[in-house]
Amino acid sequence: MQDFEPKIVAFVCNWCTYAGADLTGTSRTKYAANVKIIRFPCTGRIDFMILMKAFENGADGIIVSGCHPNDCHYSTGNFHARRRWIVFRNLMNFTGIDTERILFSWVSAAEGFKWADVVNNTVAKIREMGPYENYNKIAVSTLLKEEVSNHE
Amino acid sequence: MKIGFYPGCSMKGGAREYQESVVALAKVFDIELVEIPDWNCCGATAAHNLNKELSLSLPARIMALAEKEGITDIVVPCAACYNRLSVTKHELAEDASLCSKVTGIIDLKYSGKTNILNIIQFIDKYITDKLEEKVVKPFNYNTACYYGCLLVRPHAILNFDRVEDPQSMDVLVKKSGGNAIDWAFKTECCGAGMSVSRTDTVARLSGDILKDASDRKAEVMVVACPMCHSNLDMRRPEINKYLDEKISMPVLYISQVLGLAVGLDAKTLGLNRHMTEVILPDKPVKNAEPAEVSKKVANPEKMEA
Amino acid sequence: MNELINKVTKLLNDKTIDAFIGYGQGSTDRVRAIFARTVEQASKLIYTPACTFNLSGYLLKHEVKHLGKLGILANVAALRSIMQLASEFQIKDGEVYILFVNDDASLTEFSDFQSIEAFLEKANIDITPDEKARIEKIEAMSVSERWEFWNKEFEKCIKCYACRAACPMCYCHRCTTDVNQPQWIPVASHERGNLDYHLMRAMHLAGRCINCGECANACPMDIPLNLLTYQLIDPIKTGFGATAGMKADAVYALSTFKPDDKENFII
Amino acid sequence: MSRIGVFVCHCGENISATVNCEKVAQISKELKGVEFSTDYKYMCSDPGQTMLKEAIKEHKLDGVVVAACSPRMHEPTFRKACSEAGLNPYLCEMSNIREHCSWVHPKDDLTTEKAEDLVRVMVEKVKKNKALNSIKVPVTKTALVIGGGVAGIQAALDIANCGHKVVMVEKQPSIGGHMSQLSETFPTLDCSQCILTPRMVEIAQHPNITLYTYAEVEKVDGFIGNFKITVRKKSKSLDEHLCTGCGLCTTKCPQKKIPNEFERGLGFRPAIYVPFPQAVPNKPVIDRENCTYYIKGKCKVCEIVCPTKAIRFDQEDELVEIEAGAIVLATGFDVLKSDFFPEYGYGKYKDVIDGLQFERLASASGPTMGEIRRPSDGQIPKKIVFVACAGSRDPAKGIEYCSKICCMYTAKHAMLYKHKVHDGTPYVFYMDIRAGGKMYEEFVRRAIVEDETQYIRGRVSTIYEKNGKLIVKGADTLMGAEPVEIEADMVVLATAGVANHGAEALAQTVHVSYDAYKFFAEAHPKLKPVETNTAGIFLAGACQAPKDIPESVAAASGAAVKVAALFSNDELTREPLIAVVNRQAPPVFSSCVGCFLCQSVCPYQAIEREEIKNRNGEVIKTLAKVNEGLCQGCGTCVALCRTKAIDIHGYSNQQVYTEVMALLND
Amino acid sequence: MDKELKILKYSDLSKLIERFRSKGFPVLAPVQKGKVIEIEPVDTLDTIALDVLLSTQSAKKAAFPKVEKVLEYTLEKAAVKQTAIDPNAYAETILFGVRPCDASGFKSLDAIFGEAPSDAFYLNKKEKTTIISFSCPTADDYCFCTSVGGGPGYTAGSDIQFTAISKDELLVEILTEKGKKLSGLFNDLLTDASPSIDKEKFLADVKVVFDLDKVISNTTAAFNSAELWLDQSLRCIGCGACAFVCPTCACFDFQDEQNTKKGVRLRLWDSCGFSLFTLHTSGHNPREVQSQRWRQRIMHKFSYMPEQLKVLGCEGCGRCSRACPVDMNIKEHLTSIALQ
Repeated sequence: MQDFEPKIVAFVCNWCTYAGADLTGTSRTKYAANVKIIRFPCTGRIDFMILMKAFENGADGIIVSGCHPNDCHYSTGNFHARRRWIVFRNLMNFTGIDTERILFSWVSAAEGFKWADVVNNTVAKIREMGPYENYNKIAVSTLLKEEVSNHE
Repeated sequence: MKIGFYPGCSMKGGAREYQESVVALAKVFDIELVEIPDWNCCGATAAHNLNKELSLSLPARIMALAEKEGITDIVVPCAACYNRLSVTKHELAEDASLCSKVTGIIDLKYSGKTNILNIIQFIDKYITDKLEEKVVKPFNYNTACYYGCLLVRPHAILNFDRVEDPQSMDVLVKKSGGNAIDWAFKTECCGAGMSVSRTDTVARLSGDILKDASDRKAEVMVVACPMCHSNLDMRRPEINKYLDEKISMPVLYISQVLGLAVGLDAKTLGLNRHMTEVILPDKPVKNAEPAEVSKKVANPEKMEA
Repeated sequence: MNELINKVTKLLNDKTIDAFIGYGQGSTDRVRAIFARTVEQASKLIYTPACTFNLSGYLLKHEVKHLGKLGILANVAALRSIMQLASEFQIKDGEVYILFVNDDASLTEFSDFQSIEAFLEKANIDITPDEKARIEKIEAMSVSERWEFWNKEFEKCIKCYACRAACPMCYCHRCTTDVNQPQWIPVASHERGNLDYHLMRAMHLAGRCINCGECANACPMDIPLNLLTYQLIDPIKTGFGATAGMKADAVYALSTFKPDDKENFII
Repeated sequence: MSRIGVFVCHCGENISATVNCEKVAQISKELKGVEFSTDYKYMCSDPGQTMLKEAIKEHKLDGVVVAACSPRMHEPTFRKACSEAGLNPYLCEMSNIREHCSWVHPKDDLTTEKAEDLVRVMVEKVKKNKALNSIKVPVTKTALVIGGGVAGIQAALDIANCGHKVVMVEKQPSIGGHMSQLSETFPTLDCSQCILTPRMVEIAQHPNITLYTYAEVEKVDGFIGNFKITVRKKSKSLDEHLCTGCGLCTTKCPQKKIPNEFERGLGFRPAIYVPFPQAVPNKPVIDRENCTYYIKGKCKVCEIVCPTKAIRFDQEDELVEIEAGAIVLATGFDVLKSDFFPEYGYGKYKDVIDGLQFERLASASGPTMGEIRRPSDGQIPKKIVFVACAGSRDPAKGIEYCSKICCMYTAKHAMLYKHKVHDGTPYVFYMDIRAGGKMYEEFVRRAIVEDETQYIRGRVSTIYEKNGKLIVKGADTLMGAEPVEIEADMVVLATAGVANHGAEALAQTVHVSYDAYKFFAEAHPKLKPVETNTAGIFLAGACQAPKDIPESVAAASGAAVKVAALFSNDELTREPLIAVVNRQAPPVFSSCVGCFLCQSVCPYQAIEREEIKNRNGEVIKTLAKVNEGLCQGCGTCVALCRTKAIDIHGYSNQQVYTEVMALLND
Repeated sequence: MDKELKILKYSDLSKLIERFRSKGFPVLAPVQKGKVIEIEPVDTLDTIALDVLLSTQSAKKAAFPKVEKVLEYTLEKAAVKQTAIDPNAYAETILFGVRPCDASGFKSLDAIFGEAPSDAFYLNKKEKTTIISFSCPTADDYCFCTSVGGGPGYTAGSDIQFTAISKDELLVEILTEKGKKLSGLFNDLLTDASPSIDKEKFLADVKVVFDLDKVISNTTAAFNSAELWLDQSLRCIGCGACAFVCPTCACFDFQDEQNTKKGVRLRLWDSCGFSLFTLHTSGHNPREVQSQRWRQRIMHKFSYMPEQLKVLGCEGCGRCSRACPVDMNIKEHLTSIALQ
């Protein structure tokens, strides 16, 4: 477990968190390289299925982040996203998907330091939790590697 | 209801009447205060200047002992003790490594979940709701509420009342039937730190406080801290000398004021222990009717009729 | 039962409706949906305690719609389906003739959606205590136990889509499962394909499920699919104040919001 | 088969210091579909862009990935370069290997690997990109100016003088704002109203300007070039066409003791009133909360005395719809409520007042006709204390920032006082004197030297009343932190300037962002100081941050120029990154099932209904349709759509799906 | 070969499983899982549900699983590199405790997959599977095997068939060479059976309900009888439950699952009941409505297959009717077709 480098995908909105992460860079604040960002126009655009795809393709952790309530560039996208997350998180929890591995946050364009904190804390936490074994068992890569089996 | 009670040194010495009045008042409201067994000094005044870990370990031990007894709320009437316990709780909550160091020193389990209540918070949490219905002898005096420093500062940690213009005791005095006067010295320094070493400074600082209250026609001063009390009460000869004026205004603890209002006698409340004699002449009660009746009168329909 | 047959006969005779969707005798111990288009067919209508399943899904079936103006025998679940479908612009007021059998076997006919809404306000729409207990049992498990539990259940799934076909809210002509650019949901009925499918379906029914239970009833592999959507009913009701299938003009819980929606996990 | 070009930028050493750019380019060359790959010192430089263009032509590239800084920085640059080389600009994507990689990670293999990952993701994404054409939208050449203070007035006049229509909406019964309340202005000490009122009149008379006073913006829909605004004109209980502004009603109104807002409570006004004599429009309104008729149902004195019968008691609020192409926010500021400082006794002691109240006392048209008399007993104060930073620069109880104007107006107050009360002594408690600005420092020196103002560097701890005097206790930190006690006759608090009450709600109504202090946020603190993040909405004056008059006016003119520039074209070009509902051949038409759950999520009301009819004209299917002009491309509908019938250009399902795939499978 | 009749003590049955397993043969058998009975790998007799009527799904997955990998490939810079899956990489397997209809269902599958070009994946698995069926002592209302030429003691497709003839004894019919070879593992436990044993006595009574020839001819003739198909299928909701539990349904779909670097090709079950089954890319669907899909299902089994492959596409197990969420009862529908 010592060498475990977690794979973490961050789904962020363009206007707040992406810009916030830009500010982290501009401020030269260091954070772990494990997190890679995928840019969305708005958290409202983030489909719950894309989170499932991330786990299926071997992500050990996920960060979803956007504008603080009332700050959405599109005025309400993050409110809709928040409802969706509340429900989806409930469903994940009920079906035994480890919600500890998905971090939801509001990081504004001004919160460069918060972004570094969010990343570092998440990486540390996932590192401690280890690889997402349960999901890895059914991941795409597993199917690709698997030997021909007789009975499913 | 089992509520923890931390007396600290004052309650067992110079401020015995404070403890007596708190316990007597609690009893009126069927509240049992349990003294924390094997309690120790809170480390006030000196410890935090000398040794940080010691200054945190002393209060931490007190809280840990309370936890062991299953106590969730500790009443700390002395403002200095309250301040030390609260600051310790805050510091240990903020710094996990410091916390583990301190728990190592005291060798007791410490979760930091115990509530620390000063005398006013205690009254507000358990008594205020039922106070007005129990008032039998309204405390019908012009009262200057004096808060001092330790009760409300630092605000960031204690988060209690307004720092510059606190109101919590004023509210209690009003509920006891008194008239809390508006005055300017509520949080001025009484000189507590120099209580023994520089009595002349104490006389000046406490004197200004008493003088302003007196000028504004206060008949009695109310405090919630044994240090304030000792300065304003015990140092009265020095104060009067400094002011060149005899101020005979008694200084009472808030628990004593409430005690009088709910009908406890002077002896039970330890009023006889004060240096400045407590003379509170009976005054005609302005509004003898209970609050509820007056509400009914205010009913507009009735007034029309 | 006679009252029902007489009523439907009359409706068919006076051309109020062209077809009536009701219950008829099925194989051995089963009842099935029948579509009475003639007086003779109407005489086969039955109403027994076994007639509990939700017929409303047929209202959107292409060939059934083509029978002409429809009447339906609706139970509470079907009434709620109709309300939900109305709120999603799939059924218009007055489009369908709706009958309901009361406890005393008398018939109620609903003149408009408003009367259904008023009726539903008083109806028992809760999930059964047994279903509730099953949800609580799962909720009491640890995260990994829940994962194991559902993995075992989903393993059985053969992707026959009976759940989807039976669900009155699964009326999309092109389900997400059928979208292949990109292929969001693997077609294969392996563990991942099944997990993705069922989570997707539960999510798409969140706030829309009217707890008729047809998905679980339909499942040939006996997977308790209904629990997935049922357990979201309460959070959506308490969190957002929304219950599916109660109002014909309701706004879908997930396409609206309140600025102060409560959550405790976003940092 | 794709032919993608990858261009890895060193950004001088900004990227190459921690990322092995050559290796990134090399590895990327091995990716399927990558035709060309290189690295270069400065991709954004002229030679860099030229290289990009030449590579597009030479290698017939059909997709470009530039791995460099944040796309928020240079995406437009490289898209433009692609366009110039004949490649559709939307076939160009950027990998952010600077802000998100080289600047935040140390120099090691992991950092280079991350850069490789980020490039790979964009290579895969760009394969799914579609060539798009920008959208043209018409521009309505009318500007809405919200707020009629000096900033709003300036912006409105500038725009109107460019020949464009302007609608000005002011909350109060008169325009003029805070500037109309001021006595004289620093650093010239010229009369505030003398310079402002002519401009107010100009607003009223300008043929291009429509003025709505006593009105508020209720709703803003639409987007740049095409805003639809609903304005609520509150009922003035008056037919403004009939009213001549004679003022008879205001003198006869029996309600006379209503605290006058314009005088900051230092004077009174009737229930039917004109806020101040030079008000524009100079016609009264009835304050219904205090009017005897509205309270008790009888009175109507004003109606009886009105010579033109202009009073309308049953007048209702009116909603006005405005179409505008741009919006200027000029809603100004407010002063901090003084109850932050109970120890200063504001509200408790009548003679503790705030700076704006002092302005009224010093104003020739004010309640004392310009004489400095204290509110409690009308006496002329002989000792007056000004407390600067009453709330400003005080994170504990007030606000963290410097309110910027207080140093100057406090100096001005001291001077005005001294000019009027020659034997009086003004004291100023201050933290620092901030007098940056043309003639500002000189002005403060004058207050100190010529007008003998006693400046005490220290803060006031408490103020209390004793024997008719206000005891001001403070410290003089330049004299060894000696405690100071001044027995003053009057105290003036330079209370902090804060965001206007309701600024947050207005920001949410017009959809602009705001900072932690509720001031409206500019798009960029240096380069876009008068723009907001919402296209077509601009900022003027103190609604953005505390500003003095010259700054407010300058910002207003800046905003006006932005509006004029926007109005200089009949059409506006917009990015085509918007949502679209798929269409298919009959009998399917679209995978949309017409549930319209997307309709209520759309923040821009961009989802419309489209009916598909057969040859007989019967509706056979109703589909969702996205209005291209209204859609802003948030994609919330896309995530909600169950059939995936709605997708969004630039962040399509294919694109984001591929990105995840590419990111996690190396 | 001629069949051999033997007797096996019921108490020795567990030894059979033990011996198969100790030889390394996977044993697939019905297992009760809640309300459903699945065909699964087992290790001991006690996990096998022998006294149930029928497994929920048919046994076809032994040779035709619901998900089957048929190809692997990697996406390289210049080309796609394929790696074929070896269809022979399949262990000798014993399918145990299934019913005669399950066993005979493989006849239809053999015909479908055996038709040129033959399907190596299926045929190899089938070749390596030895089927030990148990005749049916009970039947229910959904069973109609006797109407389609089978029966509770039908032996076609089975390599060995067991019939319980008393509480303690099983009649063992060794039917094929494969069966004979396998019986070598437990010959010692067998005793000779008297040829006079009347197997029929121990079988369920399943009545013939329709004339199969009539069904075949009427079906073929009814292609254009839209009303008939609509009438029968109005309540059909178009799921695939019937096809997926059917022992003879063999339609499949290919799907590639891949990431940016590599992928696999999977063969998956498909069903003619799905609307997407025949959907063209253009948007046109030759079987636009459910009644046409229902017609396809019946015609495929009772007209096209007999005509082209000389086998019937139905074993009369009734699984489709039991699994149908809306009570589409095939026995009833076939009866009505026969009476047309």
